[in-house]
Amino acid sequence: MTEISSPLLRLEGISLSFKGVKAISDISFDVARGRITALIGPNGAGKSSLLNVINGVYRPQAGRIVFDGEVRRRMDPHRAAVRGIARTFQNIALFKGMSVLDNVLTGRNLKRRSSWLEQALRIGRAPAEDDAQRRRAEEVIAFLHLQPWRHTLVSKLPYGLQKRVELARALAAEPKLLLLDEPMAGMNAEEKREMSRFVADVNREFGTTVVLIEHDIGVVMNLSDHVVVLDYGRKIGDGPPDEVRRNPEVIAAYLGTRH
Amino acid sequence: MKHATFRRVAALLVAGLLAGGAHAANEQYFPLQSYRVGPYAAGGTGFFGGFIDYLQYVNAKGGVNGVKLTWSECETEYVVEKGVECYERLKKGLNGAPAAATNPLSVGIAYATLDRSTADKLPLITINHGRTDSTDGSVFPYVFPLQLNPYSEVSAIVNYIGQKSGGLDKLKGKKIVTLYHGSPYGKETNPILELLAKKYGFELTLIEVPHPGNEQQSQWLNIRRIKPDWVILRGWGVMNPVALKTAKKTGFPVDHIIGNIWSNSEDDAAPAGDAAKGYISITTHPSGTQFPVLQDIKKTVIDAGKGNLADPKRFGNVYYNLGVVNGILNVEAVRLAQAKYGKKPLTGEQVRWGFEHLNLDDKRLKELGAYGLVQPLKLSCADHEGGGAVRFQQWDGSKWNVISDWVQADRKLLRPIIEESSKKYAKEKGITPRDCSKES
Amino acid sequence: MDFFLEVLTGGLLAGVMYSLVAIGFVLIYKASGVFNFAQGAMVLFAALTFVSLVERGVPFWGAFALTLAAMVALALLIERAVLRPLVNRSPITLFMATLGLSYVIEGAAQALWGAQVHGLDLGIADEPLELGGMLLSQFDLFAAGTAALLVALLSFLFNRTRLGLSLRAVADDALGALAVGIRLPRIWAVVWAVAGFVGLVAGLLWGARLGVQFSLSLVVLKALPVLIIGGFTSMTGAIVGGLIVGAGEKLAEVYLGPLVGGGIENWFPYALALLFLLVRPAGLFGERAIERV
Amino acid sequence: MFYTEAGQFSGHYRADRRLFRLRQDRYALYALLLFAFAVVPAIGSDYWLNAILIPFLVLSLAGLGLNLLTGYAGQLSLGSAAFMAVGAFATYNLALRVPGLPLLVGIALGGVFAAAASVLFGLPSLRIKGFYLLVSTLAAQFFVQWLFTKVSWFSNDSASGVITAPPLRIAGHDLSNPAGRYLLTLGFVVALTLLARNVVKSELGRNWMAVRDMDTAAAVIGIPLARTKLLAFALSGFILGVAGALWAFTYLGTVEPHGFDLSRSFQVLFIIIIGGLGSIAGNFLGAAFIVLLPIGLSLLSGLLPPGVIDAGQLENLQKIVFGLLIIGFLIKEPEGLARLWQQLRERARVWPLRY
Repeated sequence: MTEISSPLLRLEGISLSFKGVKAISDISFDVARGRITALIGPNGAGKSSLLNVINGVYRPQAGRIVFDGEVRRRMDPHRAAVRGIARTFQNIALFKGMSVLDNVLTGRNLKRRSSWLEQALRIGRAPAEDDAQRRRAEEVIAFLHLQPWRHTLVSKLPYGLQKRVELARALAAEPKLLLLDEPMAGMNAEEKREMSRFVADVNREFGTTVVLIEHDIGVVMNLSDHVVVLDYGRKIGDGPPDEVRRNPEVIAAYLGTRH
Repeated sequence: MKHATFRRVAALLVAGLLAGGAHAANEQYFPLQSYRVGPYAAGGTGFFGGFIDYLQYVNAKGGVNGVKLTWSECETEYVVEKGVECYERLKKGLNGAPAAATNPLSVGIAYATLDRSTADKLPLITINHGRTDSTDGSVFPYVFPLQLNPYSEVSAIVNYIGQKSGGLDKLKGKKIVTLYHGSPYGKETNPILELLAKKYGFELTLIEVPHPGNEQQSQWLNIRRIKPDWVILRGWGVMNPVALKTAKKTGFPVDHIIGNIWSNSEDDAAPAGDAAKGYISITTHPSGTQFPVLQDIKKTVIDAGKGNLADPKRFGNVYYNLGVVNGILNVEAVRLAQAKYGKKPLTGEQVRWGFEHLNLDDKRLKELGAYGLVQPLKLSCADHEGGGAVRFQQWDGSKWNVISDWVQADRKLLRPIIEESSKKYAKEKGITPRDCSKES
Repeated sequence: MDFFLEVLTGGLLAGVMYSLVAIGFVLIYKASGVFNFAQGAMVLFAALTFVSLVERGVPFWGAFALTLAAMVALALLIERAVLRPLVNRSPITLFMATLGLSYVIEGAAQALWGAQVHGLDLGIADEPLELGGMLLSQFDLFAAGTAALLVALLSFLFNRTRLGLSLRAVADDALGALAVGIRLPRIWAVVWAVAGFVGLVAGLLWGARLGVQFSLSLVVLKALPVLIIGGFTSMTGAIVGGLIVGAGEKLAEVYLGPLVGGGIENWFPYALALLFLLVRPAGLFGERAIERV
Repeated sequence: MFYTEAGQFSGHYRADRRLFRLRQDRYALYALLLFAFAVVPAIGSDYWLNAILIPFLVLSLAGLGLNLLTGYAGQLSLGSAAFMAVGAFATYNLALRVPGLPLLVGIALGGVFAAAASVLFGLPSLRIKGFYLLVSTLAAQFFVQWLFTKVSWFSNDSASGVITAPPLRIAGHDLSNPAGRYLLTLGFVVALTLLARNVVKSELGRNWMAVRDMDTAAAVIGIPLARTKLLAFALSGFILGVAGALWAFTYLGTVEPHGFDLSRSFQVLFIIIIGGLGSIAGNFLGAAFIVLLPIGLSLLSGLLPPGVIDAGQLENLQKIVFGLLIIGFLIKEPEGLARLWQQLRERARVWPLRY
């Protein structure tokens, strides 16, 4: 946390529309290093679209993104991953035909150095690297208490655990920036508490910067250092939780009318 | 109970797979790699129907010198690997009855079993088709493209066109289009046609129809533009009726289309309906039921309710009669070999001798009741084809009528080409050709 | 120039024949999201049943009605035995199931009616029609007319009837349609039956053109590039795609063929379709869903 | 209780990656290989070797090739036979035109050519998905067949377009007898199966499955889609190419382009559907099924009194049975015979307990 002064991520004037329909208009904000930033707002406010812009799934029509000192207009998902952005999805996007361990290992694919042929023939750098990869994957699995399900097919797991596996897969990449799209949606209070603790632990132990979307305002206020509020694709609030909570526009648009 | 039955079936299956079995009596066996379904089923049912009916007829007359003929079928669907499986399964004979010869009636299967036949010493009969250079028996001792190989076929057609034009010298400047099936089979005769075109000075255009040939608009529009005197149709399956229909559609006179040996059956012409009226094709044997041997088959087999055809209306059609002709040639070879090796079931090697010494003259054909149905045929060590003559027939809308006498191929011209090719094959495969002057 | 026009019209008319098969595809894909490879087998089944009935002395319309009944029965059976158990499975799975289905139908058709080639005469003379130095096939014109009539009929069915309304609702959003009380299985059965009817018409026309036989089921391979070009969900696309493929392959065979040795009609439509795809990944008239994550 | 697992724990990650984790499975495999390599050639009859075992092995290999592409990487293909044809014709021409080229190298290079062709026709997969990709693979199917028929150079200008096997000779040993051809085939099949098994367990295999299961998510976690897909096409093409060469030269001895037509592609697809998509063992089960079912059916009908069922009807029946089985498997057991086999093994592991 040496360069705490410069933000890890800065969005400048991002606008995005689908077939003429505006999803995001002219949004700018900073995400500070090592902090947890929450994106909140009603359904359709453009939160998920914004995450998709950040890691390059969608291409904004206007604006620019500064990530870790690098300025860019647009990004493709692969480059985003290479630069250290990992994420989870609103509707779980695990690889259903694979085990928990394999899913977590896919998250480490960028850390590979040996070629596929070395791996297939089990020669050269491959065997040692296989062990190292496995060790790191096991660490992540242990960190998120997923050991009992290591060899279970993810499609056979309950919803809450699947969410956790997705987090594990993202963590396995050792990202600088972790984007979490509603990590606690559909969970009961107990599960939410557990997941909040995991997110907080990740942030504290690895120093990972987190941007998350969440509807449960209680969770948001407890967990995040910084809150950005969107409504109809516009930013209507931006600041520490306590400040945002008092912002009248936010109260009117969001807190007043709970979705 | 259920288990016991299951086990019995399984045991039988295993026994079947391992082949062998009890020793059988005085029987000669014909393994039949037949095809009764799939795109070429029409040919298979006719051919194998005729073949089986003839074998039944011979048995009804007491077999060949008392040796009964027996057979079993194995469906190939005209698919090469199924044919190979059938070959391997059936080659050992049935219940101790030794196999006489295989008759796959499929170019692909013939090619795939060619080496195997030679290794297993089992004659491979490819009547009217097969590998042209296997005519040279010195290199291919076990392969017999009886009656007509592909080269002879086109040569005979060109000779016929020459006759029609008033002499081969009149061919000069004539335009001939060959419409061929887009497969090795279709292409095989192209070099010979080019050779003949150079020799006689006619203008040849080769046009390909892609498999299976159910769209030929562009080809026939091209033909219309060329305005040829004759079109030679080297078709296969559905390509034939479609060619005739499209010819009519584009205004080309159907009676100037000459079909080859695989475009000459009722099933090639009839589906085209009216469009086929006047269509000419070659045949190595006429269709019809008037021949004594067919009348006998009708009496002893068909009328006894034992006929192999599902549809009795097909009795006497082109494919059926080809099956009968093939039966006659196979049985005659066995008969001939028995004269040399004794009146008992023979090995494939012995039957091969019989094929190589086949000599069917008019007299013998009359005895067989097949005069006019089978062409005179004389085989030898060097010549495994024998005949090389065809007749021409014309479709009148419901049946074929023979419109010419036997037209002979220019076999002298073709022989050096065949030998060149067989020599090349012998070299590739490391075969030392037999010296035919020393064969008896 | 005349020759060019002749080839072009010949190609367009042949293209209409491809469209006929493609329309059956589109119907089924629209309503049930199934890429029905068995459409070709259905064409074969219909034609073979019809011609076998006629050969057994059943009059034309009687045979038509009986065959139609058989096609409807087949559709009901398919819905019950194949589609219903596979509901909610991936499109690839459904496609592979129709591959299996095509085997079943082909086998059954031949087991029932035998494998011989049958001639089929619809009573339309095929004397070429001379039009300003250009030869036109009467039969092809008739086929084109029939196709036009069929499309008109189907659009009426789709746009003007209650049934059509529910069909479109299902096509747009199967779940939503379910929610408003449209019974999916019934719709599927109806659509497959209609596709069976289209198959029957295609079978009669193709059968009259080629003779009724096994290779009829191969027309599906001609319909595939048509669909790709036109898009899986558009009837208009099926027609336009058919015309493009028909004209394209004939012109290519005549003008491009001689350069490479001819016989290119088997793969040319696919190459053409590929070209279209690289420009428009969902076909000319297809809808492309925005991917949501 | 031979399936005792007691005491068999993996002490190292490396041990966990082994071919089979359990000792019994490993020993069974060694026994099977020993049997296949040493016993079968000695006791197998011509018929078993020529007509059942060799085609079974070659089809298993072809299934394996397609399974990597379709079962693991999720790219549907109807052009398998085209790549088999490329392998066969390339091997033939290499043997013909490069004097002194060892047979094994020739077959492997045939596979390389097939891999190149496969990548070429796989390129559109970078832009198009699902059914639309069928077009590209079907284009390959028809184009390759046309090319080999049309350009007679590929068949050394033989009039019939049929190519015949080069001399089957390795280091002076003649392998043209049934047992030799069987061993040659078996060698390739075992080697490539081990390779494929390692690949699917490696990073690349996981990437394939990730692309198959959800390609957007795969891209987001940094899996290079284009490279991953094209490698699937390449490996699949390589294996199919080798299978094609073996089909042509150790099984049939001769082949023409028509021998690799669309129905062959379907056959290979059916093997993996019946055997199990995304399973290595499934290819062998599926191929065994496809090879044995027709033979079994026809032998069974031979047991019936003649005339009850004719050969033609039997073939139709077989078609219907195949079709029904495919539909049945897709409905009841989408993971195919491999899954059934696995269930059987699970039973054995806990035997005599029920769970």
